[in-house]
Amino acid sequence: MMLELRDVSVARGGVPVLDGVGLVLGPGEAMVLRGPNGSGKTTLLRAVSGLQPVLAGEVSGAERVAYSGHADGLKANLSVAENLAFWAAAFGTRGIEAAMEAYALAPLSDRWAGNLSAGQKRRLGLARMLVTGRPVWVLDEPTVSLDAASVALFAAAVRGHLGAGGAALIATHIDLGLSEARVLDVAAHRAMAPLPGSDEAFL
Amino acid sequence: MMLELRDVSVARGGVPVLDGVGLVLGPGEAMVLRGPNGSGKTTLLRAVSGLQPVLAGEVSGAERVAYSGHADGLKANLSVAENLAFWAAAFGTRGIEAAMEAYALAPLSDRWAGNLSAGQKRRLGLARMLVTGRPVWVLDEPTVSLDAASVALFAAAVRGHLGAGGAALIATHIDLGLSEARVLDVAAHRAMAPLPGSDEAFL
Amino acid sequence: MRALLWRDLRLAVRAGGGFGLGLAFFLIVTVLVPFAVGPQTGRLASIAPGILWLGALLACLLSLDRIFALDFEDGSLDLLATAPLPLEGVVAVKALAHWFTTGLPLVAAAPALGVLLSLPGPGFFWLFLSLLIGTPALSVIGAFGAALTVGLKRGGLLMSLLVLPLYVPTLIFGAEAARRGAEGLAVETPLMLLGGISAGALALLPFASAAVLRVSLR
Amino acid sequence: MRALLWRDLRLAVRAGGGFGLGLAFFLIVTVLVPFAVGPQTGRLASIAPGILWLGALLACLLSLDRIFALDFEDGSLDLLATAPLPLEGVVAVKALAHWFTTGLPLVAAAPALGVLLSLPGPGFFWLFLSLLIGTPALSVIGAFGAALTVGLKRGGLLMSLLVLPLYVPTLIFGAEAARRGAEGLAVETPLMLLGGISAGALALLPFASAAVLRVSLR
Amino acid sequence: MSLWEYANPVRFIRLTDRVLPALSGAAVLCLVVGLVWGFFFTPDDYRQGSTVKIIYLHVPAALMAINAWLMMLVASLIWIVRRHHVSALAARAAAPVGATMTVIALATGAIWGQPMWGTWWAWDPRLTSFLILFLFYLGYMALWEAIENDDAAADLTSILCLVGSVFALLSRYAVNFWNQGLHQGASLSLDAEENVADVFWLPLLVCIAGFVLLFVALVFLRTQTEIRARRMRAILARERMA
Amino acid sequence: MMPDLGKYAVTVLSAYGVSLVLIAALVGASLWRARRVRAALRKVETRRTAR
Ligand code: HEM
Ligand SMILES: Nc1ncnc2c1ncn2[C@@H]1O[C@H](COP(=O)(O)OP(=O)(O)OP(=O)(O)O)[C@@H](O)[C@H]1O
Ligand SMILES: Nc1ncnc2c1ncn2[C@@H]1O[C@H](COP(=O)(O)OP(=O)(O)OP(=O)(O)O)[C@@H](O)[C@H]1O
Ligand SMILES: [Mg+2]
Ligand SMILES: [Mg+2]
Repeated sequence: MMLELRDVSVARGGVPVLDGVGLVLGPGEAMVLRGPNGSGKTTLLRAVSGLQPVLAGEVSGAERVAYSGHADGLKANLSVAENLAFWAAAFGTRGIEAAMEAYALAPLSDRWAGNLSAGQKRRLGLARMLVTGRPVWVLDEPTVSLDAASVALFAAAVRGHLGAGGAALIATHIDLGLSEARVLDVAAHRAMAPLPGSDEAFL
Repeated sequence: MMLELRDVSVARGGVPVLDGVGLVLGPGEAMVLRGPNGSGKTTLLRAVSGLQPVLAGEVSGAERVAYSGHADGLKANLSVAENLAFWAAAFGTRGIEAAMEAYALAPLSDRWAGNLSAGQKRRLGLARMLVTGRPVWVLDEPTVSLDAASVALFAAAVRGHLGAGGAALIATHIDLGLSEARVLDVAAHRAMAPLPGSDEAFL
Repeated sequence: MRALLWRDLRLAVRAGGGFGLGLAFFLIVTVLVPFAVGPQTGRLASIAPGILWLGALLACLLSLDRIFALDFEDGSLDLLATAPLPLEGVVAVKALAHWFTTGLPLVAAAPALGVLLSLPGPGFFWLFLSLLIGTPALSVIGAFGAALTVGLKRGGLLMSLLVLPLYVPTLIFGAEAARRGAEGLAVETPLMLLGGISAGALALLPFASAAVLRVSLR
Repeated sequence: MRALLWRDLRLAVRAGGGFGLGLAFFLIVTVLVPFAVGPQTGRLASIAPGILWLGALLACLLSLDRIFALDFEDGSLDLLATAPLPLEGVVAVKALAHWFTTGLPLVAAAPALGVLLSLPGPGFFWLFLSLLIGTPALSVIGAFGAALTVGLKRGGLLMSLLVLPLYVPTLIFGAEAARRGAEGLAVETPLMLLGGISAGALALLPFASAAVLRVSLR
Repeated sequence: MSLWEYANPVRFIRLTDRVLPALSGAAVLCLVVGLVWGFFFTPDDYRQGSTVKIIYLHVPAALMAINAWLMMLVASLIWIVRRHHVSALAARAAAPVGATMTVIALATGAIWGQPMWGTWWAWDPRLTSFLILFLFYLGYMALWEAIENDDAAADLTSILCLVGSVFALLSRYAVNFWNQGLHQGASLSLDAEENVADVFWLPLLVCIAGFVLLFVALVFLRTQTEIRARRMRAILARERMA
Repeated sequence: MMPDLGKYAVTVLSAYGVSLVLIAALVGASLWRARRVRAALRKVETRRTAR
């Protein structure tokens, strides 16, 4: 078991958005989060990664998570290779060639990250996951701005990761071509009743 | 004829990216730009909107264009309604209700734009097009982060715009559900030969 | 145009009270000066007009920092440039909003801070007047600098660097007027020159700033 | 950790020369002072150590502005917080990088600028030494302020407001040491107190800053 | 029932509602008695003339300026350690009161200084450290205003309060080191020879009591307001969710 | 009735004036905001219980 959520509730801006979310991801498993805009996917993923506390319930495995959000965390003034090398060092791994390869970044390697097109930036952001060395990938709308070829690269990278015993939790609105992934619709967990939130005392 | 490009070449960061692009959009017509990441769609759209000069060729109708790029131009500290009202005032139109309606923003109207989810922000950015009153919409990957319902709202808004005699030029990687739109693949116009660019004098 | 002014004022007031912050910075710099140069009243009095002018200038400069940068980052500037507003007008309105939210409060507060630095009696009026005439120039010159550095990461400091030399004439005449006033000398000449600089900057710089903005947006 | 230091140094050097900008700001402020307070040598000499300290402090403050903000905006801070680096270490390293790129050049340049303000002969060494001891404290205190305001729009000025009062003790002891040095008096006590502040701030503030960052990222 | 029990917002409001009328009545009574006594029925000082009458405002305001910060410090600690919302909100509520007291102390001091020292302002250590305290109040309030999320704001401001207290203390010593003062020593100590004479002393005590009561009453009232505002935000947020 | 303040009349009176105005402003602002928030909360609560 790589990641487990037991009866998790999360809030954003003081408002509970999701309630009673439970899921288990074993090695080699992927799960896709679905749900309309504003339903709380981003919030859940941030909580899973330990960036924000959960209101209730438990997350185990947060320390195994590599997170990738709506923003890519790129430095406009570093080259593509430098950006990737930094994250490799920060996560204590080495070797960025495989990651550059996987997302066809080699031709861009000397370009400054700030001078990439939207989709190229995204590819670089995704390549970062490969150098973290973390077994659980948590991805928030990873394929935004990607063309079909890049989506295929992404699907291949995820498959490779799963094949190597990793796990992935992916929020998305579009089809990723990952037929083996289970689907969790967060709309079913929409928080209705007042929860023991941070402002519970005031209700 | 609302927008016409004749043999347009554009460059980004001093490097020519597209060459010999021609297109004509009449009232009620929509065109979808396709092409892999980094092929120059954003660059072309910025040139069409008059934000950057073309290297060669001619654009007519730039003054009729309302542009929406990768960034939404929202102020985090203004409410949804205030953001929209500002753009209406800047473009000299009035009445934001129709736009709020079209993108189901009414329930969010008092929220600060900074506190919206990614898809909600995008919806607000798209609603801005409706208050510009401009006949030609130039949209760069408009449906990024949108869920299926919102994509349908978007398609309906575009149809409405076309039906009212407008035109639209849309760069996208995914299917928008606009079957009537013509498609232009910019990959076919990739700039190969060195063009008479700004650094021509040095070649 | 009016909508833009309103929006900028509203943003300044809302964004964590951006409104009073220039003022607070001015206050703090003034307070720090005696800690730095020592508490002797005579010494403080002799440098008071100059330091107050310098403090006002720095407060102006810092708050100017992101006059266009925020709009650039979130894409609003692209959209404003394609809106049916003349870019010259946009620049002028943004400079005006900046003056309302920063320059004007500074002018009003300067006499009160003069007390802290033992500014001599007659100096108060002239300090006030010279700041009132000079700060609009600071805002438009600053808007020009902000336009030059829009889109550069860490543009803030670079902007300071570009703008400070441009501020020199304003500072010289403004501080000279305040100093002469404090010492009871004639102030007409520097005040008139200061007025000339303000008028000239207001009339011409918006055009330069708009041209620069167009290039930065490409 | 080392990678982070390298990255920050490299970014500082690259980003439109962020490296030299603090220095340039320092230079310009120093140059503006005579314009503001008038050119009399005696008056300038008497305020020189204080003004140089104040200038260094402001240069430090301004360049500190976006120490975390840039990383927050582009999402790096989220990623750093999930990386296997202790956040306290991240804060300390970032403050260190800031000191290398801003504090150290300021220290080196201050004596040269002393000449411009006719700093008396013995003052040079003590100015240098007091800045060398004091600027690390400025960097860590500033990092704390930057952590408090990360994620706030227009955080820059608010940060100044929060940080400047915290700078008071450092400034007083630092400027006092430099002033006494320039006047040929004993400097041991203020220098030792300054050292104490620096050491204390270095030892404790990174923990406060990391706690604050964790809250801001939520 | 332990003291922590009152940290429940509802119970806090109920309790303070009960004591507020008496408290504000006592505050007004003390203030009126003390100030009228001091202003109309005390003699002039042989050196300072009628300006001694300023002491009835100046000293209580100065004391409350410091005590308000101490109260905020304690409340911040309680928030950090026990996470009682009321204490965070009480700290927030006290800040403007403390800041106003600081301004009163500064203003009356400045007005007093004009005839006594011949200047509105001197960089005396006591005066200077008050100015710094005022800056801390400003920063603290500005930070509260700038952050939207209430809990995050409480966390950040309480850490600022802690760190700020340390630096305020440091500043106090630094300022002492930097400049010798003109200001009166503490003459409220009971043993000193040059104690303020009883004629000034008694009304001053009444005024101090009045300021303390006023402070407590205002903090109670403002904390109630903050609680209500917070409750309203919470309810509205829920409604938005539904 | 008015005590003789001598040459310091302006000083003393302005000190009292400034302080009392500041206190009044503080108390007034606190009461005003208290009343406003209380009313707003009541409105919200009645709306909530009405449903
Ligand atoms: C503007 C600035 C001033 C500030 C911030 C200030 C601050 C203070 C403070 C904090 C105290 C209470 C100290 C204590 O009780 O230990 C105090 C007391 C006092 N102040 Fe001031 N003061 C100022 C100006 C003045 C001036 C100009 C005078 C008169 C000449 C004055 C006369 C007194 C007296 C007589 C006391 C009572 C002494 C005592 O409590 O033992 N103050 N002031
Ligand atoms: N910073 C914030 N402060 C307060 N509320 C927020 C903030 N960000 C998002 N929200 C709100 O919290 C809810 C959940 O947002 P979240 O970003 O988790 O949605 P999401 O499922 O990721 O949506 P999307 O598909 O649009 O990205 C939404 O209703 C949103 O409006
Ligand atoms: N600021 C810039 N400076 C220099 N080159 C740039 C800059 N932005 C983009 N480029 C380069 O210009 C080319 C065209 O980029 P453009 O953004 O137009 O592509 P795009 O078709 O919009 O791609 P995407 O689908 O990824 O958004 C790319 O090769 C890109 O790397
Ligand atoms: Mg999301
Ligand atoms: Mg693009």
